[in-house]
Amino acid sequence: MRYLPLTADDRADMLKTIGAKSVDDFYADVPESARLHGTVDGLPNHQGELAVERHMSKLAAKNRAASSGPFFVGAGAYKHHVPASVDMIIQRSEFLTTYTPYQPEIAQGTLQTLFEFQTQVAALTAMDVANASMYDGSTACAEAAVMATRATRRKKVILSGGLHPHYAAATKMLCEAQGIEVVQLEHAIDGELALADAVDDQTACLIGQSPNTFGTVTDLSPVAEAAHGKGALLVSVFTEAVSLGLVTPPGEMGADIAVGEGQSIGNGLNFGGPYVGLFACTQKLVRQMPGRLCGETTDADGKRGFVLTLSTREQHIRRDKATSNICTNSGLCTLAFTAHMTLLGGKGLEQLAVLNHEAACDLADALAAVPGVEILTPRFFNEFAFRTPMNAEAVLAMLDEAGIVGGVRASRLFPGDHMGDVILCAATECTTQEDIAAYAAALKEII
Amino acid sequence: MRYLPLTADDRADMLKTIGAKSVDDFYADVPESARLHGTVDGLPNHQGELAVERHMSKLAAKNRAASSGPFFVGAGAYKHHVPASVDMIIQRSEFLTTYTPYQPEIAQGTLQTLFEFQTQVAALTAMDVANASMYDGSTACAEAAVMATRATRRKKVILSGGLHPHYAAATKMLCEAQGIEVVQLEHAIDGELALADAVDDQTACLIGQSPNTFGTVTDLSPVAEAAHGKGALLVSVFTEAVSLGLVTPPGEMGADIAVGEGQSIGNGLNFGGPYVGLFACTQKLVRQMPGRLCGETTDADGKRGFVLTLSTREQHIRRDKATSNICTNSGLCTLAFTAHMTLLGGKGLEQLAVLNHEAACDLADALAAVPGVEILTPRFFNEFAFRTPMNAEAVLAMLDEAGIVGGVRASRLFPGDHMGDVILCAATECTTQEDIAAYAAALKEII
Amino acid sequence: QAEGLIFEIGTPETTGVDLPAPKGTKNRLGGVARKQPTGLPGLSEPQAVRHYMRLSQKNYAIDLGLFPLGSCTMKHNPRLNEKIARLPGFGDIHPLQPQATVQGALELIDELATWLKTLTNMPAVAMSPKAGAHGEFCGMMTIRQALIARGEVETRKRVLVPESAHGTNPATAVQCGFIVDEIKANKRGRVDMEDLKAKLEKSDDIAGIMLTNPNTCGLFETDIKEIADLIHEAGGYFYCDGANFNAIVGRVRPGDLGIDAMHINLHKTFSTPHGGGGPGSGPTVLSEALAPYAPVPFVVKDADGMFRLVEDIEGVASESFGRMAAFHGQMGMFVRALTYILSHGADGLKQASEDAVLNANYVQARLKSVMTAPFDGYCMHEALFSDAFTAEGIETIDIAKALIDEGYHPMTMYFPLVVHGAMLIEPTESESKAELDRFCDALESIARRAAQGDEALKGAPYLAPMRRLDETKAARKPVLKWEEPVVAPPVAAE
Amino acid sequence: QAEGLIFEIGTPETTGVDLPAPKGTKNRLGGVARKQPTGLPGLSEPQAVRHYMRLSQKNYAIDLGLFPLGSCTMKHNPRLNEKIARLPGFGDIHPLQPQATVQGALELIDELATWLKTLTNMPAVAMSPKAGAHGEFCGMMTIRQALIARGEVETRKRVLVPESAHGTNPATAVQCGFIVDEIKANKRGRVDMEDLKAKLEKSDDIAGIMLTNPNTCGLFETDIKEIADLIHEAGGYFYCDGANFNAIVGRVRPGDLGIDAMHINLHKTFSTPHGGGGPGSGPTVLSEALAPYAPVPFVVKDADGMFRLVEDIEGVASESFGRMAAFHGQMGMFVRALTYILSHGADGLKQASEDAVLNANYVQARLKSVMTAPFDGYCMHEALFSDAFTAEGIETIDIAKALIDEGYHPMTMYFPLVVHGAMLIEPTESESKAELDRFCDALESIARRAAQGDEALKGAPYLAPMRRLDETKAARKPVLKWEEPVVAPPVAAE
Repeated sequence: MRYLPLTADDRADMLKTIGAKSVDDFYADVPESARLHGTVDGLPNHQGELAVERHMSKLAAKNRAASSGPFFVGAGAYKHHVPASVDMIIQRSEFLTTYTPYQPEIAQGTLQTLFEFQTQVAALTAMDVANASMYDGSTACAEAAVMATRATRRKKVILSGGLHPHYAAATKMLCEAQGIEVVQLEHAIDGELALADAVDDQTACLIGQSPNTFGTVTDLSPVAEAAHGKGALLVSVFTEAVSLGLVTPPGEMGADIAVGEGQSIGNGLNFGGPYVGLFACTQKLVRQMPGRLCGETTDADGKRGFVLTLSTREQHIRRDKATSNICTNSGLCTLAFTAHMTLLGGKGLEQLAVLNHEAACDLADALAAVPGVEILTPRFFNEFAFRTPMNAEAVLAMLDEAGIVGGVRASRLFPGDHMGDVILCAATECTTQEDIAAYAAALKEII
Repeated sequence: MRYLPLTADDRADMLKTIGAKSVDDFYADVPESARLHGTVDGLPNHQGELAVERHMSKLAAKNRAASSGPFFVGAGAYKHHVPASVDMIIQRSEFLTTYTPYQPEIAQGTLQTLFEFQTQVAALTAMDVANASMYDGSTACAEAAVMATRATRRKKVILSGGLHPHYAAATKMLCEAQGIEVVQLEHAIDGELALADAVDDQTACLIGQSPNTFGTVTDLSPVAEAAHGKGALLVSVFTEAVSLGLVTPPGEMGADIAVGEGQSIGNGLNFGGPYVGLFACTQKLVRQMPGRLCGETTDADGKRGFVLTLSTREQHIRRDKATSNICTNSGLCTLAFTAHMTLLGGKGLEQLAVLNHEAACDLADALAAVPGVEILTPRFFNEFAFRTPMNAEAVLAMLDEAGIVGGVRASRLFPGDHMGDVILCAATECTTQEDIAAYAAALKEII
Repeated sequence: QAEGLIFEIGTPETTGVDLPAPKGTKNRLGGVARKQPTGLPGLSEPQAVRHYMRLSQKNYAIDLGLFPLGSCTMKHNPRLNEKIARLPGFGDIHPLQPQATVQGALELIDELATWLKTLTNMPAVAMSPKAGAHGEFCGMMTIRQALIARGEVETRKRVLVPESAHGTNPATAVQCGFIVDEIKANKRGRVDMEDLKAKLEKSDDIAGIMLTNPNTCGLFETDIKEIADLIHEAGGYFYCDGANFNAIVGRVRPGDLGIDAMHINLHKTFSTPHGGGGPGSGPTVLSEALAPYAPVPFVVKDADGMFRLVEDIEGVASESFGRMAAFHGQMGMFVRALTYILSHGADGLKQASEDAVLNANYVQARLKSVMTAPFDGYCMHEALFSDAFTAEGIETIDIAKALIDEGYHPMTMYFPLVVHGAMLIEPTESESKAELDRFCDALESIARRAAQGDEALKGAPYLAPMRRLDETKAARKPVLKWEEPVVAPPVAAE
Repeated sequence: QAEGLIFEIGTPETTGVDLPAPKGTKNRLGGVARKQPTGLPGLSEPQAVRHYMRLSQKNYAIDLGLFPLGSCTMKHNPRLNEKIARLPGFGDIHPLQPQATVQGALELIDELATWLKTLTNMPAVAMSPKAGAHGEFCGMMTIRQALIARGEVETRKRVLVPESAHGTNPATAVQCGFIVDEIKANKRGRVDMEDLKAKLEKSDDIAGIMLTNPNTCGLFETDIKEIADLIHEAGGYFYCDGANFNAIVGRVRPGDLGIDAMHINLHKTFSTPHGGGGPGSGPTVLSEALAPYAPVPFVVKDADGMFRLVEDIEGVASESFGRMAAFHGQMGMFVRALTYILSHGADGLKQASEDAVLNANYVQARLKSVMTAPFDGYCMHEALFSDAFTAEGIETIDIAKALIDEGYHPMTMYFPLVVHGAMLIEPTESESKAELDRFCDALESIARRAAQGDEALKGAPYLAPMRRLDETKAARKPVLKWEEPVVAPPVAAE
């Protein structure tokens, strides 16, 4: 067994030192009826790398990789190119196989990258401070809602009609468990500003998204104003972090809390996880924040160093009075994000965002030219919704046969919302002109 | 340009410090007629990772990977499974991006692994000492021939009929340039012992191979005896390092020099390179050895450490009196070899060798059962030659169409030797029973 | 050597990526465009690689040595798992691709679920929780949903939590709207059954219990079946914190102990890398009683052999408590965990548990004469010591920091809370006897110094990349991001 | 901390791989079976990973800092190149697969060959040499073969080699059966033309010249075209050592200088990783005069667009001097080098050369006031200093070892031989100005101490994983492998 260093001799020697007859002695406290004799049923015994790799490769081969052909799925996760050095950095033993930096003297590598990450996220979102990441965008959104109720001592949260439905569901679930009322506004392609009308003086926060699930970009400043007018907070959500290079960021719109998904920068698609939730807020709210925070300090010699800080908010100190039960961040995904962002730099991100936008514009033009297609999203960054004259699921299945992964049917995300003929699609820097032409041609063929 | 850290400002500042107007000043010594203005023709300007990766991936996709189906090619390079941790170890920055350990105080990592490698190679070959590797097996063979002429002060080298023809060619080329006579015995599947008859008192060395190119394993002890009887040396060659776990090693046959290809342990196929030449000899010959040697010593504090040693044999000291002009070893491939060998251990290698042998026995049985097939190799480890009733090239092409890479036609390696109907094929631990069945079935279909 | 921050090294003009030039298309943002550039610096690739490599050298890691953090299960991370997770068929697929194009991914989730159910002897598992605490949350939400179904969610609010529990347990209970009622530990480090029974005298407000087993003292709860019976009799549910599952995999199946829900930390027991603080993954196994309330999504296999995601609260999922997060769980961790499980197999998983427990008992045996073992008898996979043996003025933290100078990561400090100055050592099965002996020798020598009151311990570490850091200063006026230093204006000439 | 040898850590029973059990087939070795087991130890995977990780920490590397080894071109190794080389279509193909199944590999070799020819303006390139010295060998063998074709191989034996040449040059010449005749350097660090002309007075025995350009003093040979003309007039060939090609790529094409053969170190100029001493790759470009004698194999493109390997000395290869090694060259390095070339492009390669030269001149400018620059004027991509500035008793090696304590790899020491106590510094284009400034500050301070005769320098390094190692001891009675320590027999009781 290649992963177990003890030899039979070692085991015998150690039992002798301990004074036990066999390892069975250590399990004496287990009720007799619960002792498993032999090994568990069904699971085969240990196998070598070659056998395991064959099995797993067969499973992998049954999936169509995004890079293997024209690919246009977005809606909360995006196919971007990640530089090879990022993967090399996150595979570095000292980053990959270490723990939460609770012993800062031997964890400055992790801590300094977290401090750099926090600074980057704050700058990208144009917010005062950011934490060291959450599980993903959706759980960050849910935590933001709860944080807003703590900060305002109010118990009502209002969700826009363009908020990603998975984010809305996660938020509802967390809130309702805690007795927080959640109001979901009607799903709408261009309805973020409706939040402004919905706010009342019971409202803890309004949660709007830009670009939203339909790709629509919206200046949420009027929503922020309306919220602040009623003593409520604005939570501004994004699922496409690359958009921050080009689109008005939360901080410029007056958001109090900005949350979003960081997958697009540094992280692969991974079928939905692990991803990395970005969480930022105004200075005033910092002590209400959930999640880990890394702060600057000095060591006994006066040298600059970094530590996890404000942990009195956290559950290992506060237990039932913690701001959240979360005790991991998305460490390695955070490192991937910050490493990729460091390679990009501000200028690089801006250029990347422009390339994404241009690809989406080209895609929209090409699809709009297909008779019967109607582009529904009025203002977009790198994704948009369009209507087809046929059932979207059927269209996607036929595109699939043509080797094209054409997007997500809106009815998968918004079942029962009469969006059976709507497709959400995205383009990125990975989208080529050939991909776009192939999509348009296939669509023309189909409808 | 992502690989160049200097900014435009830096460049201007630095020119100022230097006192130069532009970089053109530095090239003032270049004859005017040889100065290139603009950039070279034809080569496009710099491209991002995504574009380069696309281009290279297209080229890669035009090749059939050995893992993608039944695969039976051997004849000097072998498809084995390499543990994932080996590739992780050789990608470690401190191993991958360092230089020859000329500064031992900051290169003990490389040096200690070389010392461990040398010990492993000596044990595997059952020889007294081994060097820190050569380019590959064929160049090791050529260097061994020349070394034998130095040691014996004789000028004639005799090659067996089973020696890999590329090894023979490389040896001939190096020897002839130095005025050393090379005698090539007739190609023969089971003719290694003919070396014993060929030796005379002008002979510097006999070069035999086991397993040889046709897969035949031979106890070369009689050849060693005959050589020593005439004052000549035996150079014992292998191309399949895994065989050393099961087959009589050079040292047990009385070889004076053992050389071989180490690719099979730790290294991928890589279309023929980089590989790693193994080179070992008796204690008596150590100062005649080419290539780098790592030796044990102590530092100023008396601690055990390692250094490159006996460098007075080498060209950077000896210049035109060096034992060889070689000044690199195959460092990273050496590390891959030693890491894989460390994971295997002696027992693991032995078991791996048995699995290889059993796979080859199964393959031989399955092919022998195909009417018209004649197995030609009398004693083998993991590869053998067989005769088909048809032209081998045609058979391989038809197998290829059936998705099977069936081996190497002997006529590719021995053109003009009337082996048009002979195929050399190999099986390893990667060969499954299904692969073997598919091969036999397809062959039955074809012939 | 100090490594500067990227903001000090890089410039906003620099980039380490090369992108094609934009075409200059007129934008369709409708004016919703960023006004202020981010101002973030970039680094060229050589600079970036060096920055991260240098920073990495300031970290300790399992790959470098023993990492005996109790309750964290810092075991070896096989590299095969990393390789497999990077196959394009796993790493490069989108969670919302048509399901026909990701059948292998769905099959993988189903296969991993099968083995988790097999190893725990539980009938159901929720795969989507993103970490241990998220798994706890999942478990407690299913209990809440079951109480809703029973019409008792407003009355059954009380959740019993032993004082030795992980801090996340009470936090989770509160997050689910429950009230926490602490129960005491007895002198053997287990649940005090008298206290438990007293707490259950009034039983109509009992929602359940959250118990860690093996518990945070590294001990198996001897009375666990009786506890399960008592809770069930009281009308409550039994949540088991599975953080310490590594001690018993293949030897004990939690389903045989009467539990209703238990999360499994894939990043502990099944060795997905901790990555400096995540990502984790916390699938939660459920009993028949709780299975109907599991969160969406989950994978089902249809009659035609196709795998399908149930994503909405309808049909088979109509009793589900909802959705915990976007998409379908930590696929990257699933791939690694399944690779780990298949590599170890039934025999290997059992052997790993036994070796983990053997290693912990060996450490306990080697050190109990110089340190204070608060409870008698064998431990499970972690050895607990208190600071009773230290001289006045020497604390647990001093021993921990002194270990750094010996080349080791410290053990878990001051947890569990039931023991004064706790030191919780979990060596895991990944350590050889030689490695353990070196560690014990080092800790033994530190313990002797601690007993003698060696003041030098208070200054440790001396040999680490940094000396002790001032955490109070960090918290007093938090500096949470880099800011451009304010350059003092030049003093005007008089 | 010392890391034990695997022979001290492992046991022969341990293995870090799991293999299926053999079936027990009767062997067909015909008795040719190993008698003595190897006795080699194995390590479990966790032990092995830790062993190599710990050892790695004793190495310095480019990824950690400046590596200014003159003539070695230790530049950044892009990670994209590593990724591409591991694509199964490159890493997992066999050299003897049917050529129809490796068309992409052959096309890649052809494409790389095209760009090497383009960058050098040479009509042919031999791709198979496995390293720089192998490339030299290739070049000199083509010259030998050309002389054979001219019937002059027995008479033209003399090869001129400047005293500043790399040691491999004379070694190579001798290995090809030539006799070495050394030519001097002039006061400007270039070939002494008077000496050259004198050596060419008798010209009928001249086979050629081996010249490095830019030369090993880091200088461009001003008279290179005249040298080429003189050699050609004498009936010889011009071999150029291309080790320093990095200074001029994209600015000067060696083919425009009159050379006949030049090897290119892919591991220097085109950044395939040095890997602690290889593998390298040394494709050798050839002039029209030498092209027919190139070694087999080589790739040709047939009329139908298929790529084909010419593997034997026949047909188009009938004048070839033969085969240098098994198979077709260092494919793994070809993949990386082509990726590098395409990533940089025409503009990037030129900029890289210019930055490399700029960086070297900056180092020269910053340090020439405290160290001795033996030659006037600008340098190419490496800055050369002599030890003239040091106080009595302080040697080049002391300065080099002191650099280690400052966190840097030393420069090349005592080479080239034309300068006393040479220090050859090649920063490459991969360094930022800030990094260079730090390096120059450190070296400046050491230089001042050396000038003042600071004896402490002789003990350096103090802060490295080891102190100075005793190389004499190592060579005197070489210990080249680990041997089981002899245990002293117990002393018999009296």
